[in-house]
Amino acid sequence: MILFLSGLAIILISAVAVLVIRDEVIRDRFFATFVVAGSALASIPAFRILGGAASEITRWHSGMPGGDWVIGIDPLSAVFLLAVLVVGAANAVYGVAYMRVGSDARLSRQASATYAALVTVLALVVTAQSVVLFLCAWELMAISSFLLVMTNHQETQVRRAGFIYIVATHTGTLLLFVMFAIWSNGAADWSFASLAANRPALMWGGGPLFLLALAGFGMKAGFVPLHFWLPPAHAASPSHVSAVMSGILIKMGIYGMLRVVMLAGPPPAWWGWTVLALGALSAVLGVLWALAQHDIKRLLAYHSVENIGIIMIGMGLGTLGTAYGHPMLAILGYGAAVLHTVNHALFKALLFMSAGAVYRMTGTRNIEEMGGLARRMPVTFAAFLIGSVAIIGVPPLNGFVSEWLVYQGLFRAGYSSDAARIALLAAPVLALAGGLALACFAKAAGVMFLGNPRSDKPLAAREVGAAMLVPQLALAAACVAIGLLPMLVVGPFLFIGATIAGEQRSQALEAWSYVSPAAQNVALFAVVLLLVAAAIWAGRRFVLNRRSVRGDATWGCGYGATTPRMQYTASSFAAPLLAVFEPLTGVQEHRGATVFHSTGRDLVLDRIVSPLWARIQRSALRLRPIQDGRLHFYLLYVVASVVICLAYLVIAP
Amino acid sequence: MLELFLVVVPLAAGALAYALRKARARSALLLTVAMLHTVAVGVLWVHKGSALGGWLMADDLGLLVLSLVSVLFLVVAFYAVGYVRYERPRGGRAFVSCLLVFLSATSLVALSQHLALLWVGMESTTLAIAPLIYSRDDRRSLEAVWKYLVISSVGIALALLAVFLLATAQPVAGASRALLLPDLISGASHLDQWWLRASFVFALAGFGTKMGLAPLHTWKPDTYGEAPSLVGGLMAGALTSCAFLGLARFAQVALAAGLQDFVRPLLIAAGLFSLLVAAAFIIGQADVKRMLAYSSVEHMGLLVLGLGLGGAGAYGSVLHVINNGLVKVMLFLAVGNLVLATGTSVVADMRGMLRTRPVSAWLLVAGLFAVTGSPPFGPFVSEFSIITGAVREHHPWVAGATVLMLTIIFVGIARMILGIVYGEPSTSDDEVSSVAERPSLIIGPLILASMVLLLGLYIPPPLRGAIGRAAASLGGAAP
Amino acid sequence: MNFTTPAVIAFLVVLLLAPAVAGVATRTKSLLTGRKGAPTLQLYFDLWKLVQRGAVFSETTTWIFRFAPVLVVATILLAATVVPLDGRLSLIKFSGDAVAFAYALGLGRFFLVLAALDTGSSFEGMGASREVTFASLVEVGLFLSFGTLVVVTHEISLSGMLGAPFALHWTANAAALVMIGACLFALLLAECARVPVDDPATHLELTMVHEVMVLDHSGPDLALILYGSALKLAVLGAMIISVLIPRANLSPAASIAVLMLGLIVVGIGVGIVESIMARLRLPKVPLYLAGASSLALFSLILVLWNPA
Amino acid sequence: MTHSTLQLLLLLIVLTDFAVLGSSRLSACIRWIALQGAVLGILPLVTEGGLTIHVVALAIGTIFVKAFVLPGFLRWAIREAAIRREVEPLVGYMGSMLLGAAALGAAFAVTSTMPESARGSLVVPVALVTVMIGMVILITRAKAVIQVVGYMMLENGIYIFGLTLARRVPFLVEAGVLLDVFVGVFIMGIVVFHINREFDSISASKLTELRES
Repeated sequence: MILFLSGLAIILISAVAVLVIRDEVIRDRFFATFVVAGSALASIPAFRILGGAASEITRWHSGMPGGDWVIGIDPLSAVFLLAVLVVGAANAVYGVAYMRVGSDARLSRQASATYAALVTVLALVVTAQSVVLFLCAWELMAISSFLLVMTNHQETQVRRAGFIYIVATHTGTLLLFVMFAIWSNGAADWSFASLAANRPALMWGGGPLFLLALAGFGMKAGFVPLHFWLPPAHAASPSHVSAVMSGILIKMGIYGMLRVVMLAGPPPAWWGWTVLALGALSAVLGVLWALAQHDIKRLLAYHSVENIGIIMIGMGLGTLGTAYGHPMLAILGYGAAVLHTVNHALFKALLFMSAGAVYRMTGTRNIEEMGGLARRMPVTFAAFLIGSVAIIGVPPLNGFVSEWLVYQGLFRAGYSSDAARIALLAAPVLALAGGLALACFAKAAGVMFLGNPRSDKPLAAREVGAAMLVPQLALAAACVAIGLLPMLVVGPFLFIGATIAGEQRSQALEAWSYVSPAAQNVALFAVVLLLVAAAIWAGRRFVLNRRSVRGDATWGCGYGATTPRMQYTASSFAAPLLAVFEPLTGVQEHRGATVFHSTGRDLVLDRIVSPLWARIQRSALRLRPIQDGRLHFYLLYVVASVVICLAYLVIAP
Repeated sequence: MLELFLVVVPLAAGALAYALRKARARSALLLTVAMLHTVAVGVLWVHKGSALGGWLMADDLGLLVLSLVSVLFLVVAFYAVGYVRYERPRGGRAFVSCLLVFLSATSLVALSQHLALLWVGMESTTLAIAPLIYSRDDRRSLEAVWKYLVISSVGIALALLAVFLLATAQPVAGASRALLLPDLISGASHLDQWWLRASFVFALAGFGTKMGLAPLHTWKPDTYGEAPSLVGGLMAGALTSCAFLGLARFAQVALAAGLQDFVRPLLIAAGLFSLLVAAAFIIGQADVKRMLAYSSVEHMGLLVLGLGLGGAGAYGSVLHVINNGLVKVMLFLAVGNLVLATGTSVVADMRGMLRTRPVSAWLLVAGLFAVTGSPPFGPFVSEFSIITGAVREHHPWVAGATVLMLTIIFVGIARMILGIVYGEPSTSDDEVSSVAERPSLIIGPLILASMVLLLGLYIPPPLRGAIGRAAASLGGAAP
Repeated sequence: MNFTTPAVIAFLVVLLLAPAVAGVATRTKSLLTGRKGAPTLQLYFDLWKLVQRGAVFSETTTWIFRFAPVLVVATILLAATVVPLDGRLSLIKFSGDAVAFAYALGLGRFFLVLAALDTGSSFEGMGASREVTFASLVEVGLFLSFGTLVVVTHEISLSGMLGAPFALHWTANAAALVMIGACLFALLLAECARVPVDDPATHLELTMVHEVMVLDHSGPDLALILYGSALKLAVLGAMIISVLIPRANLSPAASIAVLMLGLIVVGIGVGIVESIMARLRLPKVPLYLAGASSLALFSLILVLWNPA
Repeated sequence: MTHSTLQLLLLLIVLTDFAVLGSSRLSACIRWIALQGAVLGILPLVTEGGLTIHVVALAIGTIFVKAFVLPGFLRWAIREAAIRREVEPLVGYMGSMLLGAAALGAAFAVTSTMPESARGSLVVPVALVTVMIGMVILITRAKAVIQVVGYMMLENGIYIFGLTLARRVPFLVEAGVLLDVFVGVFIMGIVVFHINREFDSISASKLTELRES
C-alpha cells in the first residue's frame, strides 16, 4: 500500500512540476519520467496480488458523514489498476510529445497537469473501497477528463462535445448517489465490505439497485443507448486523452458494474439477461455506427461502444452462470470480460495513438482526405495495423484470446440444461459484430494508409518522433505478447473471474484445468500460423528472386487516366453494408453526379436525447409567463401559497 | 456578553461609518469590524454564554449560522474594499453603513433564542439590504428594490403572524417564558396543537418568502440580477441561511411537539416544488446572475426538503446551509469579477472569459461543480446526505424526483457557465484582456473555494460535533 | 497436435485435391451446358504456369500487397488443421477451435481486402467492399451452425462436433443437421465466390466480387490466391461432408475414401448450382445469406427447444 | 365594559378597512389608515389586564408611529413627488368591495373551523379580515403609494393579533416590531419617491422591465 500511494504521489508531483518548471524540454522530460516511474512503483502491489498475494486494505478514519476512507487492492482492483497504469504511463510519454507539436503547445502545461491528476484519480477509482472516497474519485475523474476534453475549447464542436460529456457523466454520478444511498440503507457503515454484508436488506431484491448501477455506470461505460456522449468527446479531445478515455476511462463503468455484481452477491437471472442483451445490442450497433463514420476518432469511439458490448456479453454470461449455478460459466464469462477489458485498453489506446500521430501530420481526422500514408509513416502504419488486427479479434493477437474466451462461455452455456442455454444466441451476434469490425477496420486502415493520397493533406506527412512511436510500439508488443502467450495470461483472469463470481478457488482451478490446454493450443495455433506464413513468404521470395519483377501503374481495367480521386472512398466502401442494415445506421447519403458521400449521425443523440432535451426546454419556456414582471401577480402567488397552506392546515390529520 | 457585542458593535459601527467622510476610513472600519466579529465568533466556539437573560445565546444551530455569516461577511468585506474603489456604488457612505447594519441584524437572527427578537432581526436584514440593492440610479435597480421590499415585507409580516400564533399556542399559565426557544421546546407537549400548526404554516410562508421558496421566490431573480454581486452573494449566502434558521426554529418546536406527520409532508412538497421551479427557470436562462438566483431557489428547496425528510436528510440540510452559503458567495464574487470585466451579466455577451479573466473563470468552473453537488466539494456531502435521507426515510420517489431535477439543473447551469468560460472572447478589446485581475477581488473567492473543497474532504471535529448536535435538534442524524 | 496417420493423410488429400474440386465444378458446369470445357485439372496447370512467371506490382502498393496472398494461404491452411478432415480428429484440436477456424479465415480476408485497397484502384476497392459485406453476413450463418452443433454434441471443438460418435445425434436431430448442411453449403457458395453470389466466369469487372479484388496480383502471388480459393472450397466442402456423413464408425481408409468422393460430390454440386441458377443481383445477396442463416437459426432454435 | 369597548374598536377597524378599500383618492386612503392606526393604538389599553406602563407606552408609540408619522410621511411623498391623487385600481371599487366582503366571510369561516378554545372574541376574525383586505389592496391597486397603504393595513392586521398578546410579548420586542415597521414603510416611501422621479407616474404596474421573457 505504501508503494501504491507513493507511486501516486510521484505522479502528482509531476503534475505540480509541470506548472512550476519553465524550460519546456526539461518540463516534458521530468513529467514523462515521473509519470512512468510513479506508475511503475504503483503497479508493484498490483502485480504481487495478481501473482497470488493476499489483498491489501487500509482504512483511515475520516469522521466525515459517509464514513471512513478505505483503500484496498484485491484481484479485480489489481487488474484494472494495471491497465490504468500501463496505458496511463504510455500515454503520458506520448502525450507530452503530442501536445508539443503544432498550436497546442501553450496548452500543454495545463493539459499535462490535468492528465497526471486524471491518472491518479483513475487509480483511486479502482482502489477505493468506501462509498464517499469512491464517489470523490469517480467525479474527479469525470471533471479532470472533462477539462482535458475541453483543451481545444476555441472550437465550437469541442465545446459542444465537452458539454454533452459532462452532462452525461454527471447524470451518471447522480444515479450512483441514489444507488449507494439505497445500498447503504441498513449497512453498518459506508465501506464496500459493509455494503456487501447488507445485501439481504436491499429492497425489492436489489432490483432498483441493479438498474441504478447499470444506468449510472453504464453512462460511463457507454453501452447503447447511453453511448451518445462518447463519439463527440473522443473526437474533441487531444489524442492521448482519447486514448485514455477509450482505453481506461470508460472501463471504469465496467469496473463499477463488476464491483456491484461482486458485492451484491448471487444475482437474479434477469440481471444477467439484461446485461447480455444490452451487450449484444451494443456490440452490433456500435460497430455498425462505426462503419458509417469517416472521422477516424469518431470511428474508433464507436468501436469502443462495440467492445463494451463484447465485455458486457461476457459479464452477462458470468452473471447468468452465477444465477443458474454454473460456476464454470460464471468464471469464464467474468474472466473473459475482464480480459477483454484489458485487451481493449491496450489496442484501443494504441489505435488512438496512431490515429493521433496521423492527425498531427495531416491536420485532419477525416479519412476521406488521407491515403498513401503507409509509405510516409511506416511505423505508425504497422502499429495501426497491429491494433486493427487485435481489435477485429482474429488470431494471432490478444483480441482473439479474449473473444475466444467469450465464445467458450457462450458455447458452454449452450449445452446447459436450463434457460442459460439461450445465451448461446449471443454467439452469432458476436460473430456478426466481428465480421462488421473487420469491414470497418479494412476501411479505416485501407483508406487512411493505403492507395494514393486522396487530398494534398497527407503529402507533407512524415514519420512522427520516437516519443510518439515508442509508446505505440510498447502497447503493440503487449498485444502481440498476450496473443502469443495466452496460457500465461488467461489463468489469472480466471481467478479474477472466480473472485467476481464469488466462487471458490477450487472452482477456478477446475476452470483453469479446462481452459489451460486449450490456451496452449491457441498459442500453438498462433505460432504455427506465423511459421507457416513465414515459410510461404520465404518460398515466394525464393521463387520471385529468379523471376523478373517490375513496377507499373495499377491496372485500370483499360482506362488509362485514373486519378487518386477515382479511388474507392470510405463512404462507398461502407455503403453496401450500411444499406443492408439501413434503418439502424442513421447514415445520410449525399449523391451527386461526381460525388458520393455519406455522413453518420448518432441516432440516440440526434433522435432521442436532443429532441428530449428540446422538449424539456420547451415545456420550461412555457412556464416563463408566470414570471412576467408584474408585482401584483407575485403577490397573488404569496396569497395562493398561504391559502394552500391554510387548506393543508384544515385538512391535515 | 459576547453575544450582545456581536450585535451591538456592528450596529454602532454602521452608524459611525455613516458619519465618516473618508472612503478609506470607512473601508478600514468595515474590515476591522468584520475581523473583530469573526474573532468574537471564534471565541464563542470556546466560551458559550448568554446575554439579555437568555434571549441571546448561541446554540449549535445558531452558532453554525453565525459562523457562516461571519466568515462570509469577512470575505465580502475584503472584496467590498476593492469593489468600492473600483466601481463606486450609489450612496457611498450608506453602502458601508448598510453592510454593517446587515451584519448586526444577521447576528441578531443567529443568536436569538427569542423568536420575536429573531423576527426583529430578520426584518432588519430586509431593511438593511434594500439600500444596497438600489446601488445604481436607474429604473431596473429601482424596480428590483421595490419588488424586493414589497414581497419581502409581506412575507416577513406573515412570519410575524407566525410568531404571534406561536405565542398564542403557549399556555398562559405555567413557568415557560413567552417565545423563548428552550422553554418552547421543553414545554412542547403543553403547546396548543392547533395554534402551533397554524404558526408553523405561516412560518413556512413567511420565512419561505425570505428564503425564496417557490412560488414565493419571485423577488429573487430581479434582486440578485440587479444588486451588486457582493450584495447578491450576501443575500444568497447569509440572508437566506438566516431565513432558513428562522424556519428551522419553528420546525424545532413543531418537531418537539410531535408534529412530524404534519410538518414533514409540507416541507417535502415545498422543497420539491422549489426544485421544479428552479429547474424550469434555470434552463435557457440568459442572465448569469438571475441563473444564480434560481440556483439559490434550488438550494433553498434542498434545505427544506432535507429538513422535511429528517434523519440523514436533516443532517444534510444543516451541513448544506454552510456549504451552500460558501459556494453561493464564491460564485457571486467570481461572477461579479466577470461582470466588472464585461459590463454585463447577459451570457450572450460574456464569452471566453478563461482567456481574459483566467482566475475568475476557473473559480466559476469550480463553482459549477461545487454548486451542483459534485464530489469532492462540500455540497456533495450534504446533497448526498439529503438523497440518502430520502431513501432511508422511505421516500424513494422523492430521491428519484430530486435527482431528476438536479440533473436538469446541472444541464442548465453547466450550459451557461461553460458558455461564459470557454470559447473565444466576444470582445477583441485589448484593453479588457490586458487588465490583470486584482488580488483583492480574487483572494476572497479563492479562499471560499478552498473552504468548499476542504469541507468535502474533511470537516474539523468541533464543526462536525456542532453539526451533529444541530442536526439532532432537528431530528437528524449523520448518515 | 495430433499427428495421427489418418489425420495427416486426410490433410494431405485435401491439400492436393483442392484444385481438382474447383475443376470438377467447372467441368460439371460445362458438361451440363453442353460445352466441352476446360480439363478438370486445369487449375493445376494454371498454378504451375503462374509460379513460373515473373510479377508486376503496381507502384502504388506497399508490402501489404505482397504479403496478403501469403497470409491468405497460411490462414486457410491453419483453418484446415482444426477441421477433422478424416472424420475423427483434426491436426490441432482444442476447445473453441471452431472460433479459431472462422477467425483465421477472417485474418486472411482482412489482408486480402487491404491488399485490394493498397492498389488504389476503384475496381478493387469495389470488390473489397462487397467481399467484406458478404463475409460479415456469412459469419452469422457459420456461428449459428456451430451453435447448433455445440448444443447437439456438447463439444466446442470441431473435432468434437464433427468427429466421434456423431451418429448418436442423428436420430434425435436429423432435421436440424440437414438444415445445417444446407446452410453451410449455401455459405460455401458465397464464401468461395460461386454462383449465385458471384460468377467466377464473368468478364465484367463491375459485376465481380472476389475476382475484381485480385485484379492486380500476378505471377506466384496470383497462384497463391487461386490456390487459397480452391483450398477454402475444399476445406469447407470437407466440413459439410463431416456434418452430413458421420464417419466415426468407419475405418480410416473408408473414411478418407468417403472424403475424396464427397469432395467430388461437392464439386459436382457447385457445378450443378452454377448451371441451373443465375447470379443474383448484388442487392439480393444479403437476402440470400440471411435466408441461409435463418436455416441455421431455425435449427438452433429447434435444438435449444429440445435439449438433448 | 372593556369587552364591549374592544368589540367596538374592532368593528371600527373593519370599517376603516372597507373605507380604504372604497376610497378613490389617495389622501382619503391615508386618512383612513391613520385612523386605523389610532384605533390600533387604543386597543391594548382596553384589553384585559389593566393599564401598565408597558401597555401605555406601547399605545403611545403605536399611535405616534401609525397614526401620525407614517401617514404624514406618505402625504409628504405625494406632495413632493407630485403624485396624482387618484387611486387607479386594477379592479373596480365595487369589485374591491365584493372582494372585501368575501374576505370578511372567509375570515369568519376560518375562525369557525378553529377549536372552541381558540375562537374567543372577535380579535381573530378582525385580524384576519384586515390582513386579507390589506392583501387585496396590495394586489388590486396599481399605484405604489397605495400599495404601501395596503402593506400597512396588512401589518396592522397582524399587529391586532400581537396586541392581544401584548402582555406575553415583552416590550422590547414590541418596540422592535414597531421600529421595523416604521423603517420599512419609511424606506418604501423613499423608493416610491424615487420611482416617481424616474417614471412618470408611480404606477407599479409599469414596473415590469425585470421579467423572464
